[in-house]
Amino acid sequence: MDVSNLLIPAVLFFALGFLAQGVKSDLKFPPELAKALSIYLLLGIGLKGGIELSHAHLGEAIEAVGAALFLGFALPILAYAILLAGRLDKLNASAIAAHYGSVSAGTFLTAIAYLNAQEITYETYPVIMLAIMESPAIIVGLLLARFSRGISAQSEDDARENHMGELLRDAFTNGSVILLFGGMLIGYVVKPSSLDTITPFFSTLFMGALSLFLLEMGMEAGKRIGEFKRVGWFLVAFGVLMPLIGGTVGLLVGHYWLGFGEGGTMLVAVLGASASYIAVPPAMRLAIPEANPSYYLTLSLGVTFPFNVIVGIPLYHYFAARLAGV
Amino acid sequence: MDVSNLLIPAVLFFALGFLAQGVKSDLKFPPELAKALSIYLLLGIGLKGGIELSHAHLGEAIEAVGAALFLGFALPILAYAILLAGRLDKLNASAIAAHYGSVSAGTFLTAIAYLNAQEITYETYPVIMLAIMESPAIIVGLLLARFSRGISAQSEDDARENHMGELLRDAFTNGSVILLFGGMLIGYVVKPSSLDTITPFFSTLFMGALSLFLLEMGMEAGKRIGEFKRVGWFLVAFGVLMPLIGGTVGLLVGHYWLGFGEGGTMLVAVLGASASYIAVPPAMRLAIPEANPSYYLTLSLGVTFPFNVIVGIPLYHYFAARLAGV
Amino acid sequence: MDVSNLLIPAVLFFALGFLAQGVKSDLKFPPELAKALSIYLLLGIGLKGGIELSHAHLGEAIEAVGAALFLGFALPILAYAILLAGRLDKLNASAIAAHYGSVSAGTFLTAIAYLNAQEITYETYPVIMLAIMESPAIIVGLLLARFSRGISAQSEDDARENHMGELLRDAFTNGSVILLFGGMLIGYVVKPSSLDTITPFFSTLFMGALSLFLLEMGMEAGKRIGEFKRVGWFLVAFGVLMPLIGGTVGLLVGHYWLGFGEGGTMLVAVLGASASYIAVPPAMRLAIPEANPSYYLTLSLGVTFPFNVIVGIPLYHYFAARLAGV
Amino acid sequence: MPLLHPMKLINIVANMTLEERLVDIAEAHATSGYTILEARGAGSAGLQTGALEGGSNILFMLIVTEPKLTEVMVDIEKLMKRGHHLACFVTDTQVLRREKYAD
Amino acid sequence: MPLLHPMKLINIVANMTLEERLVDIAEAHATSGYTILEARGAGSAGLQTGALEGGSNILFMLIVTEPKLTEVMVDIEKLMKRGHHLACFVTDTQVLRREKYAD
Amino acid sequence: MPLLHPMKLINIVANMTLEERLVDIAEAHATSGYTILEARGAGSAGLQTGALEGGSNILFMLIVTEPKLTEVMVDIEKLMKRGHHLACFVTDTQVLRREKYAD
Ligand SMILES: Nc1ncnc2c1ncn2[C@@H]1O[C@H](COP(=O)(O)O)[C@@H](O)[C@H]1O
Ligand SMILES: Nc1ncnc2c1ncn2[C@@H]1O[C@H](COP(=O)(O)O)[C@@H](O)[C@H]1O
Ligand SMILES: Nc1ncnc2c1ncn2[C@@H]1O[C@H](COP(=O)(O)O)[C@@H](O)[C@H]1O
Ligand code: NA
Ligand code: NA
Ligand code: NA
Repeated sequence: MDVSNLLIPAVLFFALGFLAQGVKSDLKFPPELAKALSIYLLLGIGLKGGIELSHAHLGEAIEAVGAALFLGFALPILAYAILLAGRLDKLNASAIAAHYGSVSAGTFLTAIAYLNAQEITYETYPVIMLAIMESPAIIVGLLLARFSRGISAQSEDDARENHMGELLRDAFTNGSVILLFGGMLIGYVVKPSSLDTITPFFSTLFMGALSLFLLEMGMEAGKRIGEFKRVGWFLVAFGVLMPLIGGTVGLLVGHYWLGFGEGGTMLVAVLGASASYIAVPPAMRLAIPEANPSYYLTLSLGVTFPFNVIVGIPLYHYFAARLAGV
Repeated sequence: MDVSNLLIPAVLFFALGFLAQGVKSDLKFPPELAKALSIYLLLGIGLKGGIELSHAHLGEAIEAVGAALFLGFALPILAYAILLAGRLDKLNASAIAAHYGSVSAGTFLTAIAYLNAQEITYETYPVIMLAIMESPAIIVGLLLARFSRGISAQSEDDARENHMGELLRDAFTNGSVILLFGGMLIGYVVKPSSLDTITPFFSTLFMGALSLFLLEMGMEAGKRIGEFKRVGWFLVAFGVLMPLIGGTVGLLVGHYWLGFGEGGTMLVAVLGASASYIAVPPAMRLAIPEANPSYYLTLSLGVTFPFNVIVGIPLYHYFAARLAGV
Repeated sequence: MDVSNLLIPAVLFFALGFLAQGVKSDLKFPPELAKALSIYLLLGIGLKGGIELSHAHLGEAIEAVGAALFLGFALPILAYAILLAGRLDKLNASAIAAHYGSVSAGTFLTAIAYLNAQEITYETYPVIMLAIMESPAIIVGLLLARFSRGISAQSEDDARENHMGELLRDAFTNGSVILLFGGMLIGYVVKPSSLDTITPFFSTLFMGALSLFLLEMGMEAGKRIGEFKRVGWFLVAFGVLMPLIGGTVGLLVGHYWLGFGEGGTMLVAVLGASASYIAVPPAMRLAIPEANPSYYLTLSLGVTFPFNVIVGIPLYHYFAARLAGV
Repeated sequence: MPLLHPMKLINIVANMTLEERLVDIAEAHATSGYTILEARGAGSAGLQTGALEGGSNILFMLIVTEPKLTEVMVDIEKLMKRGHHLACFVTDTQVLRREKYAD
Repeated sequence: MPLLHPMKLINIVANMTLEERLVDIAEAHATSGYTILEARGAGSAGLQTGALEGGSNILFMLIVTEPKLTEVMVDIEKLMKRGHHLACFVTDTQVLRREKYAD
Repeated sequence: MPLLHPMKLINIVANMTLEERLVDIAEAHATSGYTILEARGAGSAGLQTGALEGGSNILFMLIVTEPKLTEVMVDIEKLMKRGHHLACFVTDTQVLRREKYAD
């Protein structure tokens, strides 16, 4: 594990934002800029995924989708069990669990930048898996919450909130899902010469825009440190433990199930290890309003995200390389 | 008319936004992003127009400007007559008419993307015509409204609002006009080597930024469907009929008057067919406050824009090709 | 001094914004767009500076830093003396002085665009000097204000505001300083192949993004003309005089001390002549709340900025060329 | 002076995901309109910096007549009972043109 | 406690194109200042999503003394008479530092 | 109707650089939260167009009980004494769920 591998723009911009917050800089980002950048990045990943998909081998793609569904359903259940074991109440556990079954596009893209910088090749299926993994974890979260509330709670008032069809629709029409799948579809159906007209915008600029986004997310992560006391140390510890567990599951799935090499296995580990802070929080706001958003945002953004970017990525890479026998 | 021609990013992004709204996705765009993109796009068109103008043949350019003025003055009068025939009150008719005499940059650019995708060449004068057509329609709208109000209404209070000089100044210092003409002037006077420094920003990125803008406009269009009942079915029908009329006039002007080929004629048809939703609504807010903004925004953005993008463009292209004997 | 040299995008976009305001156009920029662009530009300059630094000759770099510190400390003291001579109160004088010891990135970049357009080469050290010059002037401003207030004013309430350590920390953790130095550090430590991934975003687009920013700043400058009466004609005159003095000092430092050629000497003159409107105003808001922000914003943005862009840059260039014997 | 008429101004600060629900409530009670502003802040649901959708607030403003106030409060109370985090505060106000605001 | 002084807070929600007119009104009555916030919403003029200038609102806030309230209301009423779509509501408020606000 | 409880709404319009100070004041008095909106405007400190940090306002809103109002006003008054340019106005309001707001 050579630390100098972390000297890539994505990681350094993140660290800069984090440090700026640490030294109480008055640096401020317009709130809308982060939102604009996340729309751009999700579309860009989607497009990239769609282009990859159009070159993909069908059997392998289905296999990867299967593995993504497995991770998306299994990891939140695992997370839920751990949280309950730690005596967290069921509704907060459900909401947090959903975040860990989903993925962080920022972390994933940092991992891609990390691999690119070292000129390590990787399978392209993980990009597709990323898009797939947005929804299942949300659904599991909903189901866990429904189960937690018990049937008694289903008063009439809750009709809309608890109508399963409505909730499933929400999981699939989530803004992030629309951007990722919409982008994927466009990347898939548009012929290459037409796509070329938008490549400079969505692809050539991508890594630079990601850097700016990560600078901002570094600041966001830094701001959450002040909330650690509020969420309690058990949860903070969970925010470090869970990515290690998810990463391990991801490593195993990437290597043994999907037969990926060093790069691809590491990316699957990152999918397993990372927690959503764009798509899932709004979904949980609506689906599990009883849970405290401060818990899940602090964990995914303030603990797991920086942990993965600084410690996790080189760690998963180290083990992926060992598994691959590099 | 091969529908697969519509599988270009511009159209698909628009459709994605429209559909996202249709499935009630919670996808949200920061309001300021749309405004930033429209500033960028107007400047970009202006610059492109200015560069074209510096290569243009003077006589042909003057001819095109003349045709643009004709369209800009004639179409709103036609629209006004139709609306009055449908028993709409005069002030709302004036305001709506102004929108149809002006143009939609988004629709025009989608048409350009459509032509590029099929590698159909086109005359560059329509870009200049686009800039010219912003102001005349606004002026016609003002005149129609003034005429509708009658002299009795000219109370002292209305001094500022109705002072003709003031109103004309507004038509020519409209933000969109400043961006289009300012960009045009800069594109015209700056020498190519200097322009090259800003080309990556204003030109290479252009089609990608347009896609993002159209995604957002698709959502905006989708949101207006809920207002159809409010504006009434006569107006909704007008929103489909008027582009057909304007498109036909544009086809005739492009082919017979300007002698353009397949591509150029189609673009003039699009200029005739499209209705403004960026420049004219704010102008009408100030000049004809009595009109209901819900009417003109719903028509131009919710009816005519999607109609042109999905149905109009291939239609105008089909006829332009027939006229050109292709 | 050939005026046609001013026909470059940066200057023309600025002029367009200024004129739009002059003709009372309703052109509006989303406020957040300016802030986003200034973050982008500061990071971009920082990165460029860091890359230059990694190729720089250590001795020369230290020399340039020394000169920057000299300018940053000396110019505000000079400005303060002039303002007091003009009978301005001490606290306003301190706050305004700080602005003139610091620099305007927008003016500096316009000067770079001006040199590029004429294919005049320049030393790269001024970019580093630009970053250095943000902080000293803020510190001088603080010290002058502290001195102006006298010891009597140090009530208990003022503890936080006047604690010197706190104020120095503020000067070095100022948002602009973080972006410039953070960018510089990243540009310095990241290896070129990794930097290449973000080059299209931060470097290829740079001049275009600058143009958009200057369009907006032109409007901002135009809006301040209405405040001239409020700040008084002595201060307006100071806003023209001080850049001439700072520019002269800069010319001398660039030519005699640093031994720069035509381009580099002119850039040092611009550093001396320009006044901050991004970094220093917020710093003064906190450090010298008693001063009137209307004074310093009107001067730096409404007087000195347009003066430098239109008159100053060609003027400093003329003298730099004479000094260099070109 | 043009006449001013007493009305109630309802203010709700909530996460932006709640926007559609609040608009639905306004429409269900046929108010004449509503106003929304982007907001940030902090509260029992933690820090809302505005950078991410899950951590962004809106300020939702609704001008209603006294009888409608009661109806709307019942619906807001329901949202809160379900667990939604929001701050709701009502202020007396006076409007120009009473007829603009539905009864 | 520092003294608080009764004043009137005028709130106007209107399309952003009206901004210059509202600023002119504030300046014509020599108020000590004004505050503007970007807004969205819906009303008799339809949906104002904020994405386009023609469909974007502002919330214009003006703190005035009781006598100035009357003058400003007359001007706002004129705007409305001309047909402009806007919501105007006035609230009692209390300011710190009475002297900041022009009589 | 769900019960509404009288509280005080403090509004402060100030340059955005003051945000941290205002948040510190809210936290020092253990309020249940605070709300911030981006604003523009003009006042004794000149034009605040919102384009640059030195010329951008925020509207800071704080709901407090009557006793806390006094404490907070003292702190705001201190800021003003130091020279900071800001407008502070307090409005009577009524909240849903009294228990949300710290005493
Ligand atoms: N005392 C308060 N004053 C002003 N705003 C508040 C207050 N308490 C809560 N809020 C706002 O209401 C939002 C939701 O509050 P909460 O339900 O406590 O999370 C917060 O994010 C704040 O923006
Ligand atoms: N009842 C209401 N409550 C809050 N805001 C309103 C209300 N009615 C209108 N508005 C706002 O005022 C703007 C102009 O209203 P209108 O003149 O009805 O179009 C709307 O776009 C809304 O933002
Ligand atoms: N009379 C007023 N009405 C509304 N807002 C005001 C008023 N006076 C000042 N403000 C706001 O408060 C900010 C600070 O005021 P000032 O301290 O006078 O510079 C200004 O930028 C305005 O946004
Ligand atoms: Na995960
Ligand atoms: Na037209
Ligand atoms: Na200087």
